[in-house]
Amino acid sequence: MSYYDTLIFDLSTHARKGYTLPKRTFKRQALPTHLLREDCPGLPEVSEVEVVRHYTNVSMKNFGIETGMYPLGSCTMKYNPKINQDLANLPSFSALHPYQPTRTVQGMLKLLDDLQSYLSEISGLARYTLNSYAGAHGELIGLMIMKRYFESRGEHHRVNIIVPDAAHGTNPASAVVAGFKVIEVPSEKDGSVSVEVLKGVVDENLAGIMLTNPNTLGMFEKDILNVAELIHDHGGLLYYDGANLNPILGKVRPGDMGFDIMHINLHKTFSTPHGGGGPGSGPVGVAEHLVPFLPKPLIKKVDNTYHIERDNETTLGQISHFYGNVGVAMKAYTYILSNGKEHLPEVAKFAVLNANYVKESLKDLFELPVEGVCKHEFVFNGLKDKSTGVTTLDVAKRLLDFGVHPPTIYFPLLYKEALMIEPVETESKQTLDRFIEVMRVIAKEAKETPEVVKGAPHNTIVKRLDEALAARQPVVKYTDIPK
Amino acid sequence: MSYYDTLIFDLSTHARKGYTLPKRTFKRQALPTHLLREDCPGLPEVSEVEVVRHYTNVSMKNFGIETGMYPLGSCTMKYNPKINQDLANLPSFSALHPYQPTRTVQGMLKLLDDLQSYLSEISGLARYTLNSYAGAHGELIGLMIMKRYFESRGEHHRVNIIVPDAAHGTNPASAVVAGFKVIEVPSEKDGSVSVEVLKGVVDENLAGIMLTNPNTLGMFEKDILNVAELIHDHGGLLYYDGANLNPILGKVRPGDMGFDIMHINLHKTFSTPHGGGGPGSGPVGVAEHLVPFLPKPLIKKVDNTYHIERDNETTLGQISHFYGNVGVAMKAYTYILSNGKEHLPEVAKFAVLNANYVKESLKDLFELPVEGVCKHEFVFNGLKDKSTGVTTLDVAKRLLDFGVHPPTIYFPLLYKEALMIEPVETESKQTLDRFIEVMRVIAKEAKETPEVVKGAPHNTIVKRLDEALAARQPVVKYTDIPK
Amino acid sequence: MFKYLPHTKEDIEAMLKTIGVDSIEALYQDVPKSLKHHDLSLPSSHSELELYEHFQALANDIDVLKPVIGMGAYDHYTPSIIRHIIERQEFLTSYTPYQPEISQGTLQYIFEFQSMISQLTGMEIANASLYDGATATAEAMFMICAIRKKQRILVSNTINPNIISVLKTYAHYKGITIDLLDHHEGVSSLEALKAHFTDEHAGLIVQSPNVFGLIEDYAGFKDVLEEKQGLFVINQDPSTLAHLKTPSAWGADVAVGEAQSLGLPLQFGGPYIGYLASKKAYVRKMPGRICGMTKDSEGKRAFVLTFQAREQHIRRDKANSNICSNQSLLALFVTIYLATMGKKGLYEAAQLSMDAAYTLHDRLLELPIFEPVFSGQPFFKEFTLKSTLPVNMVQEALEAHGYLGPYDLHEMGLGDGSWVSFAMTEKRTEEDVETIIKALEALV
Amino acid sequence: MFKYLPHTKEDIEAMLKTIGVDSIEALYQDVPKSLKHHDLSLPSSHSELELYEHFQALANDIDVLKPVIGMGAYDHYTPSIIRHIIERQEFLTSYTPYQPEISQGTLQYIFEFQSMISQLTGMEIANASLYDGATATAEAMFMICAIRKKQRILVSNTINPNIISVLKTYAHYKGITIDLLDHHEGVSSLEALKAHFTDEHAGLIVQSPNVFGLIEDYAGFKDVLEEKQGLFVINQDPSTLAHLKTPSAWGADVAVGEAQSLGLPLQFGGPYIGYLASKKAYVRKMPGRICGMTKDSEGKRAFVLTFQAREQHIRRDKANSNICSNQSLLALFVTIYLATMGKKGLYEAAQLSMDAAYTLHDRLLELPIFEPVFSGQPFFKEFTLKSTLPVNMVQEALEAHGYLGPYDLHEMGLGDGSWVSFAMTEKRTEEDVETIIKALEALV
Ligand SMILES: Cc1ncc(COP(=O)(O)O)c(C=O)c1O
Ligand SMILES: Cc1ncc(COP(=O)(O)O)c(C=O)c1O
Repeated sequence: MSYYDTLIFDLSTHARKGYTLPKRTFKRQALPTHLLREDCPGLPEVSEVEVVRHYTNVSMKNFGIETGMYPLGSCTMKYNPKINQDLANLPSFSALHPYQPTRTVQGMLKLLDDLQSYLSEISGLARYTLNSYAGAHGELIGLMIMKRYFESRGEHHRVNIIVPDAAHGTNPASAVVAGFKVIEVPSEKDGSVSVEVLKGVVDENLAGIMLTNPNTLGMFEKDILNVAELIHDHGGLLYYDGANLNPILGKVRPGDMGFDIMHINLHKTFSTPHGGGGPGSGPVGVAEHLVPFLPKPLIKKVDNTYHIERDNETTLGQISHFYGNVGVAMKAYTYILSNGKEHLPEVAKFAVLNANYVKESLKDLFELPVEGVCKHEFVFNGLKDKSTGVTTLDVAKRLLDFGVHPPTIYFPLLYKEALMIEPVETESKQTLDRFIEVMRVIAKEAKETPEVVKGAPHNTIVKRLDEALAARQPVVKYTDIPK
Repeated sequence: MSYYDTLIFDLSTHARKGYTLPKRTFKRQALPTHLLREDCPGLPEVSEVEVVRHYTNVSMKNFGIETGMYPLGSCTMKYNPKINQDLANLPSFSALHPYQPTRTVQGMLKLLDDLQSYLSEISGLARYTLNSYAGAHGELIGLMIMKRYFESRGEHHRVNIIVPDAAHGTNPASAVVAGFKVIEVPSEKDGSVSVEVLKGVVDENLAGIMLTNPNTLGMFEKDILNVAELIHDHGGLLYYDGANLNPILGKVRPGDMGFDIMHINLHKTFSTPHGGGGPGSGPVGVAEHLVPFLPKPLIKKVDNTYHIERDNETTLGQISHFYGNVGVAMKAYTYILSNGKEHLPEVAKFAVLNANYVKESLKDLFELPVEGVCKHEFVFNGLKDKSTGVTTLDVAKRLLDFGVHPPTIYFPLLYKEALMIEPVETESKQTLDRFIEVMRVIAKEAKETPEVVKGAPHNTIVKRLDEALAARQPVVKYTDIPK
Repeated sequence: MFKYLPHTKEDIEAMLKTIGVDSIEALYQDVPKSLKHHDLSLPSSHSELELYEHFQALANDIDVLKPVIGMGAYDHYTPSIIRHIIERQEFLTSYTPYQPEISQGTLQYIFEFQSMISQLTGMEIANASLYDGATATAEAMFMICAIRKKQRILVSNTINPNIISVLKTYAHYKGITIDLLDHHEGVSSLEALKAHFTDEHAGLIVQSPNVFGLIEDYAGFKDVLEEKQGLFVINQDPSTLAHLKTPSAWGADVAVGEAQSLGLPLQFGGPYIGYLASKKAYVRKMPGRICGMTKDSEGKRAFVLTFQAREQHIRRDKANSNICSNQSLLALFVTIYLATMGKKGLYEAAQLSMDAAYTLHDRLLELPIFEPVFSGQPFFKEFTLKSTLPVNMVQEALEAHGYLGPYDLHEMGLGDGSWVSFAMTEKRTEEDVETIIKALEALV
Repeated sequence: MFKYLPHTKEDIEAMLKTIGVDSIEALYQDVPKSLKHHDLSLPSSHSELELYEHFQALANDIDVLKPVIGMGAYDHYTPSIIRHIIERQEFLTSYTPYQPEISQGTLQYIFEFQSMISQLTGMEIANASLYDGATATAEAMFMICAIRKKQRILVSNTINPNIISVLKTYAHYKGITIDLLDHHEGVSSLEALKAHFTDEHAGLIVQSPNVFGLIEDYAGFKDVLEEKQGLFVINQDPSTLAHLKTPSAWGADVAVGEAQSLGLPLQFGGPYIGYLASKKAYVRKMPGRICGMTKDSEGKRAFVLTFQAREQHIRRDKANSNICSNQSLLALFVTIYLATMGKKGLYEAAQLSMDAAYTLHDRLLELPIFEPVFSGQPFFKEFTLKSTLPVNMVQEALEAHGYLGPYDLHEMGLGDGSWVSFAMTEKRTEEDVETIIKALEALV
């Protein structure tokens, strides 16, 4: 069918209406003219069917998890159960104003408090706040907690945060935004941090380290207990980036590994949808000694009643207007209850099984920099046969032609042709087998008809985009479009 | 992207599960084995994500009203408001068992009774039943009412139902199923019935006539009052097929035209969705003297309380297990309240405006058998230029390539190359202009590159189908598929 | 301007100009003046907010009760995913798949639906759905009468009286005569069949589980029927078909029924969905749509409506059925339900319903209020008892606790005024049973 | 077997064989034994039915009140179509548009969102959304500090204290100093600005309508700021922007705010959505994602994320913002809201809110309970009064009738304990006003 290339503004016609509002008999109020805008905002004027048809056609230009496999490394694109949505939409919860007296919202608070406890149990940390809106926000809050902690001890000189070079970009960015200095350390070939390297950078200015385990290459950091000891011995704290929590649910707990602070991406591990890039939710958990520094307001249970503590002496401060993305938290809560203690550990196991299966099935054709069992994801350094000139970008674009969402590419920065595959546990062997088959076909094409791969995608509604043009001649809104 | 050609059975894998059920402690009951099936039904075993992904991909092979224009003549494919759906899904209504005591469901009964009254007001008939499931079901019930009426008068000999040859196939079929004899009369060139022709077939055996007005060609039957007089003078009744009600809402009423019985297709005129071919709803309305014969059970208001009358002496009998498609009726009710008395007449006016606009914009290229203003739809007899060999089927298939749903084709049977266009009022002038443009392009192609049109569709996921093969080698279920 | 009507003043003017008239009114010039109607006496246009307020007001006059009855409408569990899928506009807003190239979605699920109904019933071919179980049974009656070219049938009086009532209506106008077959201890009786089935009958129609909830045993029925060339129609609740012997195994020629029990919301009685399946030999007498597999011009597998010129070209005055629109979206609903539940889930849900029903049954009989009615055949999820207290007293006791039940069978002309019917599903809990028993204990 | 986990025994065996290990446990061989955790102490797996029962139990402990307060969360009307569209899986389940060829849907709505926010604020460029209005304001603070390379800003104390609180937190850790600007009669004062804005300040942040609901007048502000090269940040409720002078018209360099008022459900405080728009000159200092138009290799128009290596390649330790996931689905929500309401509907909804608020305001002042707090600037849909009765008495009177309000401003440290805030929206009716007045009359 034909390519839908219409903007909502293109459909706008003077005086058309898409809404209805009640007729009220209130007296009409007029404001002083000097406070009023003189023009009219150029919003579209369209009928209801035009809005619906437009966004339906726009949606058809997107690929979702229910379209097909979505093995985007580091993003845990698992199936998002519909029941999560249905329960979060229940009017008893969705119609609540954040300032209802706590007396009238005990059921809501119980849910949130229980979720906090479940996250504690899962991660081995003492207490959680749900106020954080996403993973990166969680990192920021976690780092603020660190800072507040050192402030409380008068250790204002502790400003160094160690971040491995393989880490996600948000890690160093969060550290900077929290006012720390980033000490980047090189990762080992398997993405791990070496205790030896760390020894070289820990000093009296050490504030802490940001890690994820399994690490960015999907490998479990075997030395984690030694790392924790080293950092703690030097008075520092360990921050755990929870993006990789999925493969260790019910298997190992960051708290037990020695981490002091972590965030969890509810939109990843706990299946609340990603929504095209948000809303997420990034609850932050801390070990017992850091509980006093959690941000305000804080949901708390005292004597079987739930309260919202709006302030305290030691809190790091406020980092969100209300209590975070409550609607998202409800979905994660539903997911935890759906799986229960029986199936959450299976989530981890099957995520790991799937990743290792795909890795072993493709490593003859794709370059695997690190041998050995991985956890939920792994990284290829592009095609093994580099002679074809076919890059990771080409492979990714060619996957589009087969209806598969490409893995994450060119991350981590450790490998030039990084291709990061996270198959997730909700994919069946059959789906994995089809992915493997497609990858093998592409590897074969790279040898035999490289131009097919380099010219990909061929079957998508748009072909490769000129990204440079977008930055060179910025067109960022409708009225920027040259007529 | 690649063509999705998987059946749910293809995905089935032994022991996979897509459901959860509660654990209960009830004692497990065993039935005697001679009552039990020995095999296991071959239902698919799939995980939840497989079900969701499968049917999502299956849905993508369909064209809906929100995909694009859907000018399917006689079907009134107007926009289906979402609010209809939301209100019908409200648990207070959707969770009701049909045998709840009427005392506990006064709100539900009030809604249904009010809907019945609104339909009366709109159509000029005394009373409605909502028990009928669709248009054809309404026809059947309407004809049973006729028969019951004649029975009550001892006129058992009245078995003739006059049906114009232009009528929808369900009209004669319903008459036969209700035990009548069909007298088919030829239509005039403009689809109307001539009083002269009718005079030749009305005799003492006359039971009634089935008409629609505007007629199947979209033309208003100007002579309707004379027809009604003729039929009534001969002791017969007039049945109105409500499929064409949309263009006369608030303008003319079938009751005022002399019709005694009619059905309304709620799924057409009143915007409840068509659902891929149902559920519809075909409420039947009758003039005062036929009220006693309405089917049971009947919702009734007596002294401000709503009752369900489950039986009476004169009823034609029961024709549905409960009270019809209540969920569908709720959507029509919502639609009537949304439009209100202000906008319902506009619905008609704009439906007529749209049809005439498209007709006038295309009649230079397509053969218009009947000049003059039409109502909500009209029929072309294929392309004007018959020399190209391009048929109506070809035009329809070529429309698919442009992302437009084709009009109804080869109906009515009056014209060999019938192309029946009903643009509906929810389409904007812009959308109509695009349709007109596409139709003109196709007419041009028919002249210049007829093979392109004859070979259409070119851009659809499947091409023209071998319909004969399906009947010759019937494969009607999964296990019929040759391995 | 109204949100569903995109016509602006400028649009209207331009369109009228093209048409060559100067007002929309002129497009109604062919309507006799005397007929023109003015001013509908209807409510004013309601905004969405006002609609919500209005429905809230209606809802205030409704008490939703938890059903512990069935009588043709069962409160089964609906998997959450179904509503999300069937509300995709591609399914929800499309119509009958007249243009198969852009309707493969609808056609494919019809094919899957037919396949699943065939699996459940054991029959060779199923159609794309009918209005409800009662009208489906009437269609089956027409079908066997047409096949056998006879105008008389035998109908078991253990069938739900509403279905019999619909059968009678359809039969009456079509000139078919219905004879009723008496039951023995609540189930259709082979002896009675032998005694009453004649050459004049096109066939027999029965229901299992029947109106009393009892599972019928059709051993020997087929032999009796075959002797007189009678056709066998079994109406069966499909939710029982993971457990019970199939219509095909009992020798049915046509299997029909109401598929509401496959997770459809109660919705005050509709939309529900009738199914009909039969032997392939009878395909040309089958009512409704049938989807078949074929190939496109490039050899790809694809689906089409097949076998009959239905729809606008329906067999007109030679028709044996007039159905056009059916319950397609509900066929999709049922298809997704059966895919989600699978063979195991369907079995489990029915088992849980049965377990709950037997538990309630046994607990009720422990009370001095209830006595058994029939002895012999087991029931499935619905059962009939005799109440020694006035039925409305029992009903009111349960209603006070938010339950709907038991059903007074006398309202359908069954029994002596003391017969009541209960039904349970997998949605009813141990707690429900306890509450009900306690509520009733208070009566004694 | 569990419904979200498709692995069968056979699958697992085959996969383990390919991997070359003999148990899944072996895939955890690299995890130190001492770390392995056993048995999560969590609830058992809940079936969907049990989840519904559980949520029903929670809901029984909730009373939903009709808000007649705002304080950053407004009970506006949501057009019905929005939920249906945003729940299409193509939108709901996809992630950040890293692969633009199959993400044109997301990219296009971001482009439309940016365009609409630009139209509302009058600014040249808007981003793809931020977490909420408060953090967006903090991001704006970082932005102007980075542009001016200064570590001090002036913040009006008429801004909602929660936003100030968030600003303080962000500022503190980043080493930025915040000075507060005092108000005059409830609005930011030009005189005070003149007196307190110095060369050291990167800029000024204000809010309109402010915490008291008052519309601020920024005449002269820009001149004062420009003299000291101060940048001007205005936080404004976008639902007021069909009426009120735009941030751009007041001379803002950055416009930010919370867009929850554009129809988002209250949802106990989130998810909401922050917006941020600025002059094009500052684009490289803007936080968050920006979508731009470009062409594909065949010249077709298409959209991409542009301007910055964000995401995994985010500017790492040179970053001025760390945001990655934002509130994309809510940006879609707002885009559909604004498309549905259009310029006229947005105006009307705000006007109805304002009309209801002024009516309530005037009626309340007729009671002997309330007195005005400020004189001068008009309010929009939210207003502040002084209560002569204890605030909790007033609140309880309304709660008894199902209303939430008024808000006790003292809880945010504002006023002397007698200041209360009310807010109205187009959802509140004449009947609501009457009920509230009657409830309060009963107190006097
Ligand atoms: C390893 C890692 N850390 C942090 C983040 C940031 O999380 P969010 O996008 O929720 O802010 C991501 C998300 O992509 C990630 O993959
Ligand atoms: C003119 C006419 N009459 C009757 C019908 C039958 O209505 P239904 O499909 O609702 O049974 C139709 C539907 O296509 C129709 O167009």
